[in-house]
Parts: sequence; structure tokens; C-alpha cells
Amino acid sequence: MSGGNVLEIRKISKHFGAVQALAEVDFMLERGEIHALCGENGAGKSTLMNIVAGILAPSSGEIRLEGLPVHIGSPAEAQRLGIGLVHQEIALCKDATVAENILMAATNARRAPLMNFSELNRTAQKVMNRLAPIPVTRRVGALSISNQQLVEIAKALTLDCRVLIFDEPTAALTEAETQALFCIIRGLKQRGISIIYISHRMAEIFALCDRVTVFRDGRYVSTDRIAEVTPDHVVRRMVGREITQLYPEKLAGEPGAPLLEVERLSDGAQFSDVSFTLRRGEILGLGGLIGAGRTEIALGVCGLAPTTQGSIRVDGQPVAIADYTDAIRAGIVYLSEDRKHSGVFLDLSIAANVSALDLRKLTRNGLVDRRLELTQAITLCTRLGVKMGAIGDPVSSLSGGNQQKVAIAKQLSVKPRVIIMDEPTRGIDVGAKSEIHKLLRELAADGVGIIVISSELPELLGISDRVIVIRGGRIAGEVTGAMTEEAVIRLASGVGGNFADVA
Amino acid sequence: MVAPPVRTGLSLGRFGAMREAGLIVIILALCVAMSFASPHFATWGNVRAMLMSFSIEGIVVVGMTVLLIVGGIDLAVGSVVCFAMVVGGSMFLMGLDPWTACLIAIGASALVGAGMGFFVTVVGLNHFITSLAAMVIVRGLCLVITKGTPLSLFTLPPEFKAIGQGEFNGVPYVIIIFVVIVVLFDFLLRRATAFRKVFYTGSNEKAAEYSGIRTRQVKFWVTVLCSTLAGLAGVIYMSRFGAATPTFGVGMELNIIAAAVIGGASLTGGAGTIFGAILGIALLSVVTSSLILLDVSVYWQDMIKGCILLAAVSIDHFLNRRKS
Amino acid sequence: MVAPPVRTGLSLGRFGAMREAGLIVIILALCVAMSFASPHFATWGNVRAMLMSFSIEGIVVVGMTVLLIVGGIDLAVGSVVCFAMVVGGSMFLMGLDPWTACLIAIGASALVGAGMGFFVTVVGLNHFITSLAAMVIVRGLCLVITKGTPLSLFTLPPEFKAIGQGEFNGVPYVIIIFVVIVVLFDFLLRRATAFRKVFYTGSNEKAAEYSGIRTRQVKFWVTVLCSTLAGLAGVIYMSRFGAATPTFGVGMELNIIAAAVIGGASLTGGAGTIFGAILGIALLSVVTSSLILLDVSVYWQDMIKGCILLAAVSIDHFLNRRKS
Amino acid sequence: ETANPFKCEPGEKYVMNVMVSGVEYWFPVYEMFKQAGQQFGCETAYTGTPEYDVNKQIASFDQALAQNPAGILVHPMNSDPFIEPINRAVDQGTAVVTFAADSPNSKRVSFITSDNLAEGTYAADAVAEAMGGKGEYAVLENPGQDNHDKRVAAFITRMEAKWPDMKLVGRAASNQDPTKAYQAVLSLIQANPELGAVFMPEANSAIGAAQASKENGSKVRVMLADVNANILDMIKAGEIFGSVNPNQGMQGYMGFMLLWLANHPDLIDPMNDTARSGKNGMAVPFVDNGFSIVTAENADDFYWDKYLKRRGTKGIEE
Ligand SMILES: Nc1ncnc2c1ncn2[C@@H]1O[C@H](COP(=O)(O)OP(=O)(O)OP(=O)(O)O)[C@@H](O)[C@H]1O
Ligand SMILES: Nc1ncnc2c1ncn2[C@@H]1O[C@H](COP(=O)(O)OP(=O)(O)OP(=O)(O)O)[C@@H](O)[C@H]1O
Ligand SMILES: [Mg+2]
Ligand SMILES: [Mg+2]
Repeated sequence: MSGGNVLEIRKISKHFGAVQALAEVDFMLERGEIHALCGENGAGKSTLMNIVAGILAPSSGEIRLEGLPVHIGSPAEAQRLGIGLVHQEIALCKDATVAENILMAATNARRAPLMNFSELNRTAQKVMNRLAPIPVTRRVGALSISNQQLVEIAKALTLDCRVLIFDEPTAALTEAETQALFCIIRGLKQRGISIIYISHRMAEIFALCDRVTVFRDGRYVSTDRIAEVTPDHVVRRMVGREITQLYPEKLAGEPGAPLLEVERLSDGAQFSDVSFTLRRGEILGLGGLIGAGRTEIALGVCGLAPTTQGSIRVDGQPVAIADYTDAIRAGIVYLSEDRKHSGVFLDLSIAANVSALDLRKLTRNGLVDRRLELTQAITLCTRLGVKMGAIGDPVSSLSGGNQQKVAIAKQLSVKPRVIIMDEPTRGIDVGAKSEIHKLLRELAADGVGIIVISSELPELLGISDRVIVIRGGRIAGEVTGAMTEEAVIRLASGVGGNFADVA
Repeated sequence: MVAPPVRTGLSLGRFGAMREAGLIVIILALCVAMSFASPHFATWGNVRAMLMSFSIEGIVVVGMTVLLIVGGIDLAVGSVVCFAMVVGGSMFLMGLDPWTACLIAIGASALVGAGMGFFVTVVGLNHFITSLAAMVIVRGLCLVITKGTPLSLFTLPPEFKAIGQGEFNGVPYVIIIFVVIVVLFDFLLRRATAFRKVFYTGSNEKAAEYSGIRTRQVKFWVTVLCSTLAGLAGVIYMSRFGAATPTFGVGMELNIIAAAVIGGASLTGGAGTIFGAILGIALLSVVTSSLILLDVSVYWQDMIKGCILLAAVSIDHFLNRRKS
Repeated sequence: MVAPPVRTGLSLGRFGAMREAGLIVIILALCVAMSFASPHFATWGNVRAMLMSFSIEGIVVVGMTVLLIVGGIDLAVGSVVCFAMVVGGSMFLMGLDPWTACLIAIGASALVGAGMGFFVTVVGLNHFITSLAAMVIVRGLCLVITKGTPLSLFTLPPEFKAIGQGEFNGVPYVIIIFVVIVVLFDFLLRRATAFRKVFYTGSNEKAAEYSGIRTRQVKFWVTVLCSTLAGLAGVIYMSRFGAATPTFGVGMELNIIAAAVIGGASLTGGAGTIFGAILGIALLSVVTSSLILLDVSVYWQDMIKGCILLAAVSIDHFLNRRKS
Repeated sequence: ETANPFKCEPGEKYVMNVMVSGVEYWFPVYEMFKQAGQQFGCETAYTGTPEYDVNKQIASFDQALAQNPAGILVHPMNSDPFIEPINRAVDQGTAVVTFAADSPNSKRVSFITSDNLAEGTYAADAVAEAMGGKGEYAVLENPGQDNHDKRVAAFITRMEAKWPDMKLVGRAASNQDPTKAYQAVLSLIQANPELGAVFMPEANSAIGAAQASKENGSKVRVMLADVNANILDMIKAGEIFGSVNPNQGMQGYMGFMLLWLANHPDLIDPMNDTARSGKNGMAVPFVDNGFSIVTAENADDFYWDKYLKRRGTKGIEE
């Protein structure tokens, strides 16, 4: 019966201390299929994949490869067995070049005592170009997070695999890269390679995959042919309830008075001459391709990166923002796109993470009021649906999506006037996503101004009242009214009417 | 549903408590073994002697632990301890009253810390190389001030000497000062907002910056704090020994850092407790005393000491791994 | 389209070259200034003295740099250097021929490294605390073996002493050995596949592991390498000094680590070059020599030395920041 | 009439070389070395490394040598490591005399020291006599430093040989560190409540040892070697029992003489085979500069600053 199955996972369980991450889950992967794995944040998807890739050891259960039981004790063994994994969390050597990172596994397996750098660079560039033309002699540490994600993917493509696993590869990618990736994945499938694809984006799953398996709370729920189910169906299985409305209602009337006015802002390198106005009560989207400079603009506004020119007004009053503390004082907060490096404190507790942004609020007589801190953390985490052991556990014990929720909770804890969110729902499941969207809309209704930077076009259009598109560090135009994906893409890529408002 | 936090809201919460539990068990086991091996071990005199022997160093350990938590390190503590002695001593010899002299000495030590803080936060060097240079410079200053000869502070008034040598109801002032500082900083580190920022900065500097914490200021002040506490230790040593030797405290830094690391501080920042660090220095001290008490040959003392240290750290590591 | 690798395919490629450029400029500037200040500076005798003074330590620096790159640290190098001397010396005194004795000594040093590697990779302690314990234990072993008295190896055959004391066309063998080792390891570190794994492991251990690199093995062997090179340095010292003193090399570790860090090695791993580290130790040596040559008051030497060190590191940092 | 032969040529320079050059033990040695030099019209210089590191000391020795001095008075931190440098110096025509510590297998022309064995022996006698020949004592050590080890060994040997009722109850390594000495003596007192004396071969440990003793009722007599202002004050106050101090001045003065003589062998014409063998006829193998016993009565004469003031010189700075 199992003749068609490359990989069979039987009754695998895994617990971390008291937390049961997986409870006797089964999973079958057929040869040459693209198999989607779905589930809410913390459902155990990454944990299972880490077990298959030899990074974690299962508490119990069995893994069969081509019908034979195997023991996968280390990533090296997994690679020997032909199992490759694109990690959800980027794990690259920042001090090494892109080429070295892409071909690290090959380097490790090489017999030759000396490196051949020119060949290494040539080979790596070829692989890289299939995704995006990132020069492979650059140091990985100097790349933006989205480019790092591409390197992480390219790295997996060099492996000689039977089974290739993608754990949320597109969370930080825009449409163009996503499409390039899909082409590659389909090509791999043609070559008989079996693929497991994890994503929270239903559209992707339905465009790419053959079958879908759903996990809930560490348990196996179902497996279906994609052709036989609908997205709503899958979501219901994941969440256990209906998600009626994906995006909240948009702003009904006119937005309020100007709240944040940015005028001719430049940083002398990544962006220049950026002017826009954010009004009270509106959600403004920032669109663009990878590397367009949206992140840099946000950093510049918040004082997290130096600017050379331009002025910022809040409520009509000019404010001098030298560093981020000034920005926070002025009521502007920023959610970083790079969760691991600048979003959360992995070793510190969830509670401590949530309160990091504004300790003053929690301080009584110079001491942190821990009751207040806990109440605040628990309230926000419950609201965002963070799946966790205890509020005192370190953030590193959370799943990727739940870490992102903690980072968002941190932003929301301060009651700011302007929230800038860079890729806010990276890796967040459908249910929580709509919860966050609802929350943002409620904040906006309370008079908060919100800027959302998102590479996921449907989200950008779904949540924003209008979208400003950035190209090459300049404002390429604005999309309002009945916004279409096409309009944004056209502005972002520079095809068609330049600098023209597309209504 | 959510477990109540143990002792602190910090991630180290329960885990931290466990870490220390491991060390406590090891130290107690050593003490029990020693009580059987030597009749002199479990006497108040001996306990007092052991406490005395590490209580002043313990003050330095406190500062070092905070600095390690923020991700720094200070190789200059030994030199700064000596510097405070020498500055305080020479001020006194120049005619100042000893209390003022000591304040100036502590102030001078804080200045050294400020200098290091400047090079770390403004110039952008790392703590290791900055404090290494400071170690050499400050030691050099001690030589310059003393011209290589120990200052004899024999004429220090008895009420000043009392700090280092006197007792209160049988408990030496030194131990009282030490306990007060340890309890105070342990409390502050767990509870005070200002010290919470130290943890944030040490755990992930970038994320701390992105949370609006002025990490450079935090690092600066922690560097100053560490030197200031070293300076305080220096003036207490001066009161204890009634002397200021220009070679005092050479090599002290490794002992101090080792104590903090044994006690659970991480060299990469973000983790550590005062209580643990104090247990670390207590362990080192108990081992040293025990070897002398057992009259182990001097040639073997170092070796055995090292082996016990290694064993203790391994056991501690093992206990913690099992629990977590 | 793809930029040709400069000197090497090192990630640090061009940047690395620049780092070193800064140091070279600083050292040359110092030398030029010194040539004007003292007629004795630019003599072969003085240059030889300076080269001799750091060339054996330079061998230890090589091992330390590789260890720092992998994210480790070794506080025991000074003790291991001494250990190799003492083991080699006592083997020789027991009647072995000096070459065999030295091989055994180097082997014993490698064993110390293996022991540390075991505690780091299998038990899971960190390099700092493991090597600190090893430092104490190995120093203790030296005392035990020698009973505290220096071994006199006056009877070492001249052909063996020639290694440390002889010359080839006016160039001491010691310097030749040093240069060969430096060039070899610099090349290997930039080009050899095995050493690239060291960089990867130090840069991001997880990422390296995910690529199938057995990071624990890498760390183990680098730890062994560092101790082995320290052992080699030890036997060369033995040949140079014709003696084995149980207190040799106390405090050496800080100097060695400082040299590597000045040369651009990072204490958190993933960065460093042999060439840079050697420039680091050369800088330290030139400064020391210059102060002696200029007949600077001994009281002031340490202070000035520290200040020059701090200034040099700051300038170097500044130059690199501007360029990068 | 003949010209005074006891005069230096122009440019004839004599150098003193030490390790841990910043500590005061060397200063009185150099003071008299310098005085002898001035009397002969020679240049003198004080060199060395501030560190306790044989490698660095050899580097400073080599550098001094690179300037071709007429002679070097050296305190070799370890004996054998100095064989090669000393021999190189002698071969290039620079006379070398060792002081306080020797390098016996080298070609150094003379060695001048106080007798470490005598120092240890005397210290033992003084302590035992004060205790009535009966009681417990301990030693603090600095294992590995040759002259310190000799003093300790001599102290113990003497006790065993001459004072059978004196019992050695503990040995601890204090490594010249006052805090370690403090802890060690505290522990020793705990283990041996009857402890009556402790000996250490250097001055740094004594500060800690004396304090520990004082805190326990001052029953432990602290005996040491070497002095400094602080030790002297404590001796005067009775907190330290006593010290044996080498005659540093003689070490320096005679050290210079030995070097100078070795450089001028033509002044004598001894009845021996020196002319035939090419040996240096002026070579004096060994000189004992003697030592003083410092007690409360004479302590005032050993203060360096008072001495310097009295002499009106700038010490090692000239
Ligand atoms: N190291 C750990 N220690 C403790 N708990 C852990 C650890 N790693 C994962 N968990 C827990 O295991 C559960 C499953 O996590 P996993 O990362 O597999 O989720 P996921 O399905 O990949 O979620 P996401 O969509 O957010 O990535 C979570 O509840 C998480 O808190
Ligand atoms: N640390 C860095 N060092 C050097 N260049 C960088 C760095 N971070 C980003 N860049 C470059 O800056 C440009 C803008 O990058 P970034 O990806 O942040 O823009 P973005 O519009 O925010 O894109 P994204 O959609 O990925 O958020 C890119 O060319 C990128 O390679
Ligand atoms: Mg996941
Ligand atoms: Mg971005």
C-alpha cells in the first residue's frame, strides 16, 4: 500500500517539558507530490519538520523513508538520506558570503582539501539567479531580511534531495519572488522530488499544492486532495470555527486631521524626497518590491536610521527625532520586519518582552510592578491568541508565528498615536491574522494612525484605506479607491504610468 | 492556566532559581564532606574566616555580574581596586581626612569606568580590549602615584580602620557591607526598571534599541557601576589592610569573572544573577580554604582545586540540563 | 559580474585586507617615529630582539586566533606552554632523547586540548570556564612534576638547542619556524575546506549544523589544535631557554588574546585572520620595546603603553569604520 | 706619576636589568650601583620590564645589549633561560654579573647575593627563640621562584635540624598576593588554633598575613624577608615580628665593582694561568653581600623615601 509513499510518519510525539507539541501525528508524503501542511501557529508544523530533518529527536514514533524505518539523528544524516529543509527562522552565517552560504553543504561534503572560490561563486550565482540576481560575493550580514530569505531558499536548492521541505518560505517575499519560487518548485516536482510546503497563505497553497494536511494543537486532523476542498474548508479544519470575514470594514467616512506629515525625507542612500501624510484614523499601506526601500523609510521616520534631509510633523507640530526614544515620546512606534534580530528578546520571558517598549508605564517607585506587567502581558497575549506554556517562559520556546504575536503585543502595549508595522503578519495564521487586522482597525477608529508595510498584496489591499507605492527609494504613486493588485504591481515595477495617480 | 511567575518576571525566573539550587547543593555537599574531614571546618571561626576572605571580592563580583549581563566584561577590576587603594591612601597621606580621601578614590574609580564607557559606547571599541588597555593604564597609574613602593597607611584613624577590621556584635562590618550590597543589588536587578534595561540590552541589543532603550547609555552606566563598586572594594581593602600596595589585585579579574560565570552569568550577555555569582565566589573560596585546612601539599593544591572546580561546574551544568 | 575574490574568497575578503592595512600603517608610523627618536631602534640587533620576543608567542597566537574564530577561547595556553616545557624537560632528564621527549610533550599538550574539547563538546561547558579550570589544573601539574623547582636542562645536546638559539645565515631558526607556521596557517585558514568550516561554525553554529557540518567535531579539533600549537611553542621555549620553569607563561593568555583581538578577531566568533593577529602581537611588542629603548621611566611605561594600545586600537577602528 | 686607573673611558656605560622593574626592592640596589658609577665617572642606566615575565625581561636585556654597554648587572628571573642571552653578551664583549638570583651555567663573570639559606636559617632561629623553641608554625610560599623557595626550604630545614619541638603544621601558596595570604592564614589559624608563627619569603604576603593574625588576637608571629615602608611601620608597631633584608646597597655597589673589574683585567697581574688560558683574571665567582635583621629598633633606617631624601638623588630616574 505504501508503495507510493516516499516518507511515512507514524505516531510521532514530541514534548518540550510539559508542553506537548505533537501527539501521535501521522503524515504520508507521496513521490513527486507537493503536499501542503497547514495549521494554526503552534500547531506543531515546524516541530515535525525539524524532527524529519534531524534537528530535534522525537519523543516517540517512527519515520519510514521509502518504506524503510530510519533514524535521523542529525542534520548531516538527514542530508545523506536526501531530506532538505528550508527553515522558518533564517539560519545563515552572516560573516560568510552568499556563495559560501548557498554551497555550505557541498563544501562540507567536498573531498578536495582546498576551496575553489571562483567555481564556488560561479555555481552559486547560477543557483541564486533562478530566484533573484543577488550578487553572491556579498556578505550575508549586509543583505536585507527578505534577501536573506532568498539565500536560505537557494541554499536548499543545491541539495541533492528526495524530499524537500519549505517552512513558510514566502513569509517575507513579494509576488515576483514568490512566482519565481513556484516555478522552481514545480520544476523540482517534475524531476520526481517530493515537496512539503508550509504556509499560512491559502492562495499559495491552492495555486501550488496537490494535497493538504491539517494539524490542530499538535494533532493530525485530515488530509485531502486540493481539488476536493475549498480554502474555507481548510481554514475551518485548522481553526475549528468559521472565519467569516477575512478583512475588516474599511474607513467609512473621511479620515481625520493630518497626524504624521513627512516632508522631503532623504537618507542620502536608500531613499530620497519622500513626502506623505498620514491622517488620523486611517490605515496607510506602503507597497513595493523587495529592496524598494520601504523599511528604510520607516526606519528614517522613527529615528532608527539617520536621515540627511527632510522634516517630520506630528499633529502639525514639527518634531525633532534624533533617536527612537524621541519617536516613542512623539507617539510613533515601529514593528521591525526582522523578528529574530530586532523584534524579540529570545532568552527573556514573554512578559518581559511585551513590556520592553514602555517600562515607564509599569514602573512604580523605580521598580517594575510585576502584577501590572503580568496583567498587561496576559491580556495582550490572550487577545492575540499566543499559544504558550506560561507567561514566564522564554520567547524562544514559542513557534515562529507566536513569536511574531509577542512582537506585535509589544507594540500595542504602549497606546501609540502612530504605528508603523513592517510585515506585521509574517508567519501568522489565518485566524490570528484577521484578529490582528480587526485590532488595527479598532485602533484606527480610536484615532490612531497606522502605516502597514506588507509584501503580501492581498493583505496590503485588504487592510489599507490607500496604498503608497515605493520604487527605488522614491514614491512611485498612490493607489486609492477601488484598489487592484495590478495597479500596485504596475507602479512598483515601473511598467506603465510613472508617478501618476492610479485611481 | 498561566503558571504564576516564580521570583521574577524575567525569563530566568524559575530556571534561575534552579541554577542556584544546583550550586547550593554542591557547596553544601562540599561543606558536609569537609565537616567530617576536618573538625575545624564547621566552626564559627572558620565560617567567619571564609566569609571574610571573599566578602570584599564579592562586592566586585556584583558589579562584574551586572556588566556581564549587559554583554560587557571588565578586565581592569583588579587594577581599579588597587587604584582606589592608592588614590585613597595618597590623598590621606597628603593630609585629607580618610573619609573624604575615600570618596575621592571611589570617584576616581568611577571616572576610570566612565573612560572605559566612553571608549565602548562612543568610540565603539569592545569591552574586552578597552578594559585590557585600562587594566594596563590604571596599573601604570598606581605605579606612578606610589613610585613603586607600598604606601603605609599606618596612621589611619581607628574609626576608619574599623570598617575593614571592626565588628558589630561579633559580625565584621565587612560582612555586613557585603551582605547589604548583595541583597540590594540582587533586589534591584530583579525588580528595578533601570536594571531591567540591562537585561534587555544584554539579551538583544538591537531589539532593545528597537524598543526605544538607549542601549549606549545603559552600557555606559553599567561600566561605570562596575568600576565604582571595584573602587568601593578598594577603599575597604585599604581600611582592612591599612596599606596600599601598587601590585595589589593582579590577576583578580579572572577569579571574579570565573565566579560570575560559575554562578550562571553568560559571557554573551542577557543572563546572570547576583545570588548565583556570590555562590560562585563562595565555591571558589570554600575549595581554597578546604585544601589549606586539609593540609594538602602546595604542589597539589592547584591541581585539586582546578579539578573540583571543573567537577562542580559539570555537575551544576548536568543538574540544570536535566531540569530544564 | 561576480567580483573576483580579493586575495581570497574570504567573506571578509577586501574588508579583511583593509583591517590589516590600518594596523600596518600604525605599526609603520610607530617604527618611523622610533627611528628618529632613537638611533638604536633601526638596528638589526634591536629588530632581531623584537622579532625574537614575539615569534614564539606568535605560534600560540595562531592557535588562539583559530579558536577565537570558532567562537572559543583558551585561558590555559600559558599553562600549556609551561606544561610542554616541563614534560619535555623531565622526559629528557629521565633519559629520553630530546626529540622524542618533545614529541611526547607536544602529544601531552594535545591531550590537554582533547580534555578541554571533551568538556566543551560532550559535557557542554563553555570554553571560558573549561579553559580556566584547565589553566589551574595544568599549572598545578607543572608544580607537581617539578616539585616547584625549575628543571635545569643544561645537558640538552647542542643540535637540539640550535632550534631555539641557533641561526641560519644570521636569521634565528625560531623566526624561520614562526614565519613558516604563520604563512601556512594564514593560507590554510583562507583556503582550506577544513578551516572554512571553522569560520562557518563560529559565525553561526546552528546554520553550520543545518548544513551537515559536525560542529562539535570542528570545535573539538580546533581546541586540540590550539593546545598543540601551545605545546609546540613550549618545546621551542625549552630549546631556547634550556630550562623548564614551573611558573613560565603565567598571564600569557591575556597578551595572546589581546593580540588576536587587536588583529580583528571577534570574541563572539566568525571573524579573524592570522595575519592580523600577528600584526597585533607585533604592535604590542614594538610598543614595549620602544618604551624601553626611549628610556622612559619605569613608573610611566605601563601607563604610556596602555595609552598607545588604546590609541592604536581606536585609530584602527576608526580607519575601518570609515572604509566600510 | 701614573694616572688614576679607576676611571671610565668616555661612553663606558653600565646597565642594570631586572623584571617587575617598578617595585621598590631594586631601587636601593640601583642607588649604590649608580653611586659607584658616578665615582668612576661612568654612565649608568636602569632597565627592565614592568612585567613578571621572563620572555619580556630577556627582550629588554637584548635591547640593552643592542646598545653595546660595557657591562650588565642582571637579576635573571629564571636561571637557565638566561644562559643564551648572557653568553651572547659575553661573546660580544659585554661583561655580565648576576645579582640576587643566578644563572650558574652561563658565562656570567660573577654572582652577588645575600645568602638565601642563611636568611632562612636566621629567620628560623629568631622565630624559634622567641617561642621558646616550642610550638606550631606554618609557611606561605611562592612555588617556582627560586630565591623564595630557597628561603622557605632553609627555614624548614633549620627548624627540623635545630628545633625539634617546633612543628610545621601547614604550607600554603600565597603567590605574593596579600588577599591570598590573608585567606590562607585565616584558614591555617582555624585548623591550628595553637599556631604561633608564620614565615613567608617576601613582603607582599606579609600585609595580608599580619592582618589575619591581628584579627585573631595577634598570637601569630609574622616573619618575612624584604621590607617596605608598610612592613617597617608594622614592625615598629609590633604587628609584624621581623624581617630579614638583604643588603641591597652592597649588592649594587659591589655589583658595579665586579662588572668594572671584569672589564679591566689588565690592571692586575696575578700569579696564575690566566694569561695562558685567556680567562679573565679579574673574575670573582661569588660575593655575599650579607643581610640585615630588621626589628623595631632599627626599622627607621630602612625607609626608602627617607633614604632618598637624605641622599638628595632622584633614585632610579637618573
Ligand atoms: N524549544 C521549545 N521549548 C518549548 N516549547 C517549544 C519549543 N519549540 C516549540 N515549542 C512548542 O511546540 C509547539 C509547536 O511549535 P511549532 O514551532 O512546531 O509550531 P508551528 O506549527 O510551526 O507554528 P508557526 O506557524 O507559528 O510556525 C508550540 O506550542 C511551541 O510553543
Ligand atoms: N544592513 C544592510 N546593509 C546594506 N544594505 C542593506 C542592508 N539592509 C538592506 N539593504 C539594502 O537596502 C535596500 C532596501 O532594502 P529593504 O529590503 O529593506 O527594502 P524594503 O522595501 O523594505 O524591502 P522589503 O520588501 O524586503 O521589506 C536593498 O537594496 C537592500 O539590499
Ligand atoms: Mg513554524
Ligand atoms: Mg522591508
